[in-house]
Amino acid sequence: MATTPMTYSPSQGAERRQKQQQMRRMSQELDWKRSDGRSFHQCRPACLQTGATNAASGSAYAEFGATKVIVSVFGPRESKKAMMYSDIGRLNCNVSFTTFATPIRGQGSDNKEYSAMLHKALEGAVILESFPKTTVDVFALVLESGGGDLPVIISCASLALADAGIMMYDLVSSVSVSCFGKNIVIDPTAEEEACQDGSLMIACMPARNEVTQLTLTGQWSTAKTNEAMELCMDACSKLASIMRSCLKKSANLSS
Amino acid sequence: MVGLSEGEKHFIRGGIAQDLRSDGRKRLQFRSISVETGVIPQANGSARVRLGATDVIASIKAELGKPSILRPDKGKVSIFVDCSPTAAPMFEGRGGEELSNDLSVALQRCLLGGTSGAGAGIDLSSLIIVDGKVCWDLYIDGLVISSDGNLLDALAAAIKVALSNTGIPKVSVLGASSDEQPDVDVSDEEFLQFDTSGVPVIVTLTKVGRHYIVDATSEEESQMSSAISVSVNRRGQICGLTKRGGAGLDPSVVLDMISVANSVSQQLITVLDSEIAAAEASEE
Amino acid sequence: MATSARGGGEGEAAAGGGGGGGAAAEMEVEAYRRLFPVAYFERHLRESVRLDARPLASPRDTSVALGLVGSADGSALVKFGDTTMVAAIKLEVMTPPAESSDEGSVAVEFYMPPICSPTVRPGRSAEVAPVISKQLSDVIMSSGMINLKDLCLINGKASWIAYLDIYCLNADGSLFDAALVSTVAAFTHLEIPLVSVSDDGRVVTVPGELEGKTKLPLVNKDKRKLMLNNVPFSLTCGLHKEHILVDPTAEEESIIETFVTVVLDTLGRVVSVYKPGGSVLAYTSILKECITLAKRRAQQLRNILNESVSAMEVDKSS
Amino acid sequence: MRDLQPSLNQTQRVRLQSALRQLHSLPSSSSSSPLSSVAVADPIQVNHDDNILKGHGTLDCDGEVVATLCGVVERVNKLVYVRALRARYKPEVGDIIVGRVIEIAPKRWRLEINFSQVAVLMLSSMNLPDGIQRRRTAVDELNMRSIFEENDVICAEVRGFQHDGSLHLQARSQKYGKLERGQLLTVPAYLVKRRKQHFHHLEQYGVDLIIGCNGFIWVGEHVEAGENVGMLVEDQKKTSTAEEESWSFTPLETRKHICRIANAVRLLSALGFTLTVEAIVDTAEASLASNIEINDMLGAEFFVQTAEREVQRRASMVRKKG
Amino acid sequence: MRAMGMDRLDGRNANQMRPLTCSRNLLHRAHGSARWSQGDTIVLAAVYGPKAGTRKGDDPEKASIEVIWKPKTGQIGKQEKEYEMILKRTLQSICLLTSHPNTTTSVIVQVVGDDGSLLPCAINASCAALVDAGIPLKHLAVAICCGLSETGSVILDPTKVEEQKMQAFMHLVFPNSPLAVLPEGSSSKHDEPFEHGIITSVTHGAMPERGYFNCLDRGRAASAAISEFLRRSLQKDGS
Amino acid sequence: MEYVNPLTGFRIDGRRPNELRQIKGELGVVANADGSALFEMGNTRVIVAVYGPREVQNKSQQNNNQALVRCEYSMANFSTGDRTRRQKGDRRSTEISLVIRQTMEASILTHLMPRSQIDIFVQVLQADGGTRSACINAATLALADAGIPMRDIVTSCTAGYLCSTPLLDLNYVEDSAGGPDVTVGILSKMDKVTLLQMDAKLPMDIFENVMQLAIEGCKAIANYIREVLLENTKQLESRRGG
Repeated sequence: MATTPMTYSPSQGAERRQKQQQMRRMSQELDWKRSDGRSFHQCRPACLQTGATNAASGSAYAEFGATKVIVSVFGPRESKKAMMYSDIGRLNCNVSFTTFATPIRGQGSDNKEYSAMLHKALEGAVILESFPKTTVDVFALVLESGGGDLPVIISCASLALADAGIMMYDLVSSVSVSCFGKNIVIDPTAEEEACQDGSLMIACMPARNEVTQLTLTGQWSTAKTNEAMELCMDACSKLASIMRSCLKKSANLSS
Repeated sequence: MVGLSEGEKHFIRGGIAQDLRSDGRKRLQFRSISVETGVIPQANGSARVRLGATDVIASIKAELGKPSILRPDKGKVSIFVDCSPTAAPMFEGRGGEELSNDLSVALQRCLLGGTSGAGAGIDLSSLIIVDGKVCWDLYIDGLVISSDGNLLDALAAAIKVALSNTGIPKVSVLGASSDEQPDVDVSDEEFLQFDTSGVPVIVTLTKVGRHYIVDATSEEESQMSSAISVSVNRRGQICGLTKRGGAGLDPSVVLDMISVANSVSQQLITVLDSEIAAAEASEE
Repeated sequence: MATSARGGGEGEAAAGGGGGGGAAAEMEVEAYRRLFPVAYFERHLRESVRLDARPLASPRDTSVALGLVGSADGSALVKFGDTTMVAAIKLEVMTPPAESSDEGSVAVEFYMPPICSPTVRPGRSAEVAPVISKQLSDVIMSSGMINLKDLCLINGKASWIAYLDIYCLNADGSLFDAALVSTVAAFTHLEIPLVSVSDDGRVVTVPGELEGKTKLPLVNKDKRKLMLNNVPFSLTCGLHKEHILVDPTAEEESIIETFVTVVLDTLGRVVSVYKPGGSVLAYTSILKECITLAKRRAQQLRNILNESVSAMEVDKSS
Repeated sequence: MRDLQPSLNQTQRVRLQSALRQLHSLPSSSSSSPLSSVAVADPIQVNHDDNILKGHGTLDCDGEVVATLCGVVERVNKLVYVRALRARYKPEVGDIIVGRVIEIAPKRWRLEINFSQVAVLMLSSMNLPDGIQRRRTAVDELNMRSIFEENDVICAEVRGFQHDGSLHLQARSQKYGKLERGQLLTVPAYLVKRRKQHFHHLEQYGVDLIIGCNGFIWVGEHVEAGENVGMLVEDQKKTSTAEEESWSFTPLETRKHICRIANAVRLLSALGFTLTVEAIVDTAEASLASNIEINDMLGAEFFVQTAEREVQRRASMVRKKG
Repeated sequence: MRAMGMDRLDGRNANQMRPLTCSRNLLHRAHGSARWSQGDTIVLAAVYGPKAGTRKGDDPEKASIEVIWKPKTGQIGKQEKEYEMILKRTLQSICLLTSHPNTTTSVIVQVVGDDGSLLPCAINASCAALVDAGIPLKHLAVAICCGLSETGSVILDPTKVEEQKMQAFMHLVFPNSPLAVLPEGSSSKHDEPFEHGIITSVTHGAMPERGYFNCLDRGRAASAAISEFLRRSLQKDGS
Repeated sequence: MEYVNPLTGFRIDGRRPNELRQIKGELGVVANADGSALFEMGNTRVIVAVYGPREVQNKSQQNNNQALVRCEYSMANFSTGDRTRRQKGDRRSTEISLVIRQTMEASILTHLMPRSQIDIFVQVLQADGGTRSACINAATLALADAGIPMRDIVTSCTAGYLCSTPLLDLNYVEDSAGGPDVTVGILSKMDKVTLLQMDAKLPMDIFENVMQLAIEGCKAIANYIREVLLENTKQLESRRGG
């Protein structure tokens, strides 16, 4: 049934394309309005909440604008695949999208690239020595993809890890920026991402002022890179403080 | 992957700290690089690049396709990397998949620019034949024959060389009818060369202890705390960046590494240019 | 099975997360619960109370929230206690098969992503998932909740196919019941986009602002909401010894062996009586009892659903 | 080690060619002449009346003796066998080998030594750190990892095959044991000749060079036999800050020598020349003499020079003979 | 559909089943096997085991049963997965799982022909196969399919064509042996005899409550006949 | 289509019916393998790397009387004319892996290397007909390079029958002409056939001719391979010196 022959979404194609070109043209000008009325350097309101799923040892739900992500953490539990002798634990990450996450219905399969990125962003923060010979599974499900998915997943995941009581050096918070011509726009939405000239994403441990993951696409002058990085680092530390307060809240509730 | 004893690790770290690596190189010194073009005659362009025991092949194939609805004025480029089990028994079966994926993603990020196509090494609009109807699909395939570290840089170099050696058949549009697919005639004697001046190279800086090195061997890579791969074009602009390894980096260090990568990349580009010239000379 | 799969590696985690209470007594109870689940369970039943302090015949508190997935045409979030379901409907256009040229179709898929339970690992899906998918589509079809003709756009040319995807975010028992409610809720919330036919024969949406302005003929101006007739609701009862427990949790499901799922529609018809084996035999008297319980539950769910609808309308108006 | 293929320019290529040709023409000092080289399935001439013994690498194929390997036919009175060239290591009792621990099993370490199986070093055939001879206790068994752990490079002696066909090693001497503070190089085993001496302490450099018969070659800082460095590095593992670590780094001078020697080995094995301590030291000295940067030893020019030097060396040897 | 009692397309009356056949021990590799047919609906069931060990996640204290459903053509989809699950649960309820703890018994069901009442046919076949393999059972189970017409009349063992015509149809499984020891759970508090209890009930199509219970009674009545046939054929082969 | 010019009797690529394509063999193309080789037949180009004999990785497969021989065949995405992104381990490659493994096992003296494992990794760079033959020939070279004892030199070659002419060593165009093609593998010295594959109908007498032709091809290749090996051995020996 699911594979009914030749079906298409009516909202596809022409009309969306127009929207994008429009967006594109606009973004070339020096000064333009973002569709959600934010200023260039303003992040979307972040809604975070731990303990979304009680089946897991820890979990968190994050909602940044239209982007909705839920992450559960299982373990530490015995490793599925037998490993050779090692005195540190294994961190296993998996990111998947719902079929309805994207405007055009997807396959809802898991996303290898994001899984790998998530792992890279977190492995530096998790104290693997604290659960030798066992595995901690971090599973993320993107309910709705509204732009800046990966940063949200990363932040949400580190929140879930904290909720699961996994030892970490610091929370990992992550923010991305897009660049349009001269402008740098923080925390882009999906349609902004669709026509950006370049993007830069940082995942970091603010308290230690350390970058755990950093990716950059498109063309950047060194000066612009600096500016973008500062912007992200700043936003990351703000986000981290929100995450902290969220954890404190849940801690108070439980006790 | 590579198992080293504490003693060896310590020796390697020491060498890097003292700027004298196990094979006598300095921190920012590449292994001797050798380049061979046209290794895959059936492809539109191909190259083989050797860095010490690291040995990769890149091939470019161009096929006629239809541009995506969202980008009617651009051609499509896709990059795939495969790790052949010949390089290491651990790549057998699905063993190489994870690494292959990582490399593919990194290359895409570093060579294809932003979603709008800005900063792409290859000018996608040069691949278009009929707006919204016909374009070239460029398939870039990397194959790792033998691996001794620094695969990403080697692959990127191979791709750059392969592109410079690529000829795209000249296409003339016959039926210029507006609505349905126009039929085109692909010439088999006339070929268009690519403008590859903009294609960046990738320089990976591997951080070991307090210092970082270029062109790490797999033994050195096993000691890395983290690594940053920067792709830089001739004009010294950054066209992409990825980080590997868990350990965090201080932002200032990152910026420092970027600028170092930038300067090293210019040397690499000149080396490649001469190698390309030499290779083409030997081909004729 | 959920509970049994916990334990072991997760022991300390659970202990740590033991509500911070950590009183020795509490620990002993926890241990007893893990070691002798059945005894522990039956000890409760003798007091005719359940592990979560519910009376046998009362379901967990249930909540329905409509339209939380913006990227879908209709969606709903349903919670039975900790069991959480998200259902979303995306409408796509298809050319209907010749034999039913004036009908659309519904494609149901039920997912159990790894986040929903410790027993599910990425890659291979839980074996119950496809079974529940099947049950859901059976119930939707046989209840006649949706008149497929309503999904027709242009006879023989184009009709809607409703992709209904249900994700279990947290599996804590009675998955089918929760999934069914989320299905119904998602369909209630479904808003069919206004579409017209472009000159190349494709059906395209007409964005709200353009309504009226566009010269293309509007296809479904009057068919923007889906009429739901005789809506089905279900109740799963666990049979243990002579007890009947409604709406069991995952922990209970791991102990009880026999379940009866009764589905009734608005007209009070029996849409399905589903009892796949189990050590306890269902006598007519028991079945009758289950059906009565189901009726009560159906009424209750109907009210909850209506509340959620009106709640949504309130937000809209405000 | 074929990872070293310097890109030669035209003249260099020619020079290399001629050098190799000369090597080819020189009558090799060893009993074997290039004529006696065989490829797989080549017949080996023997006169059947003196009943010869068919040795390694030969096979009786309907009355005819044929080679099963590519190599050189060797005849030791009645025995006829094929000496393989490129192949995995063939252990012989008493060989000094260098190996890497890959697994710790009950009462034994299992080592990779470039043989068709892993070699076994029993806890019992190994001197304990305290150097006292006594029965191994359960405690010793638990502490095995403190003697050798996974990936450690150690030097030992081939003890022989056990009835179960597994290869056993022994390290009952001060000179055997863990190797640290240096680098391990792997070369084709056939380039190493069995000799009296495989441990070489190059005083002039303060470098230890251990040429394992299995083609594993160790170049490292010199340590007096029995002086236990083991502990030294054990500490490093704990040392937290990079500063503390850097104190214990190999002094730059020694490191330079180590790298030079190492590159000499790399170079010779790339050229396919026999790896004797003399050849290695010569090469290193030559590079110093014509002050060539350590890294440039692997470059094209020195590559060719070394080849040419080898020609002269052998030529002179022949002259001495004749 | 004509009023009940009247003849059906294939000339049967409402209460009549298609001719039953059951043959056992046809496969030599399998530890037990049986072929069960009701008219053109034919199912071949093979039993392997008990073999040591249970699948991860199953309770090692008990024997576990795995069912593999092979459709006549094509690969298995959701429908087959559901059949497997129902079959598994049903067979578990009749086997003495405690007698061979930590073992797995696999039942492979091959559909040879499908002309309605497929699931009941498969259940009967597997039940016979289990007996053939000498797997200890609490009691036998007999399955039957009942159809309910718009008019409320009940027919037994409908063909595929009839199934489509029906307002609703259901697969019912009953225990057959009053001689069997009463398993715990069916305590005497119920004033109904043991074999009146239902092991499995799977329904398709909406129907009035009354209609469902009608079908139960009719099915129950018919099940006696089937179990009689089953017992006879088992004894026959046994001797 | 005419695969053989009726007048000149030449084939499309200008070869005579009983003529091999240009063949080239090269040893030691992969740095850290125990043995490796590149083999070319015209445009068909394959690399083979041999690892071992080494400790058996999966203990359960260990055999105490002989070596375990394994083979994996993979095609580069760019190896075929039209680029296809193929999944690993599809039916075809599994089949070829098996063919190569069995053919090589027939020659390797496995009983001399008990409790060990030999991996043969085949990587096709360009496929232009006769890939399996090329792979087998390359494998022989690589195994010899790894110093693994063998009964004999195994070589393989194909022959086909088009335009009522037996043709040696078909290229892709001829191969895809749909005519019968016979793949033969022989132990050259012992003159034994170890591999014989044909998927088509052929009259017995013609089949014999075609097969004979293929065998001739194998022998020619065997001679070449032997030369390559001997030359290489002499080189190594003379370089190694006394």
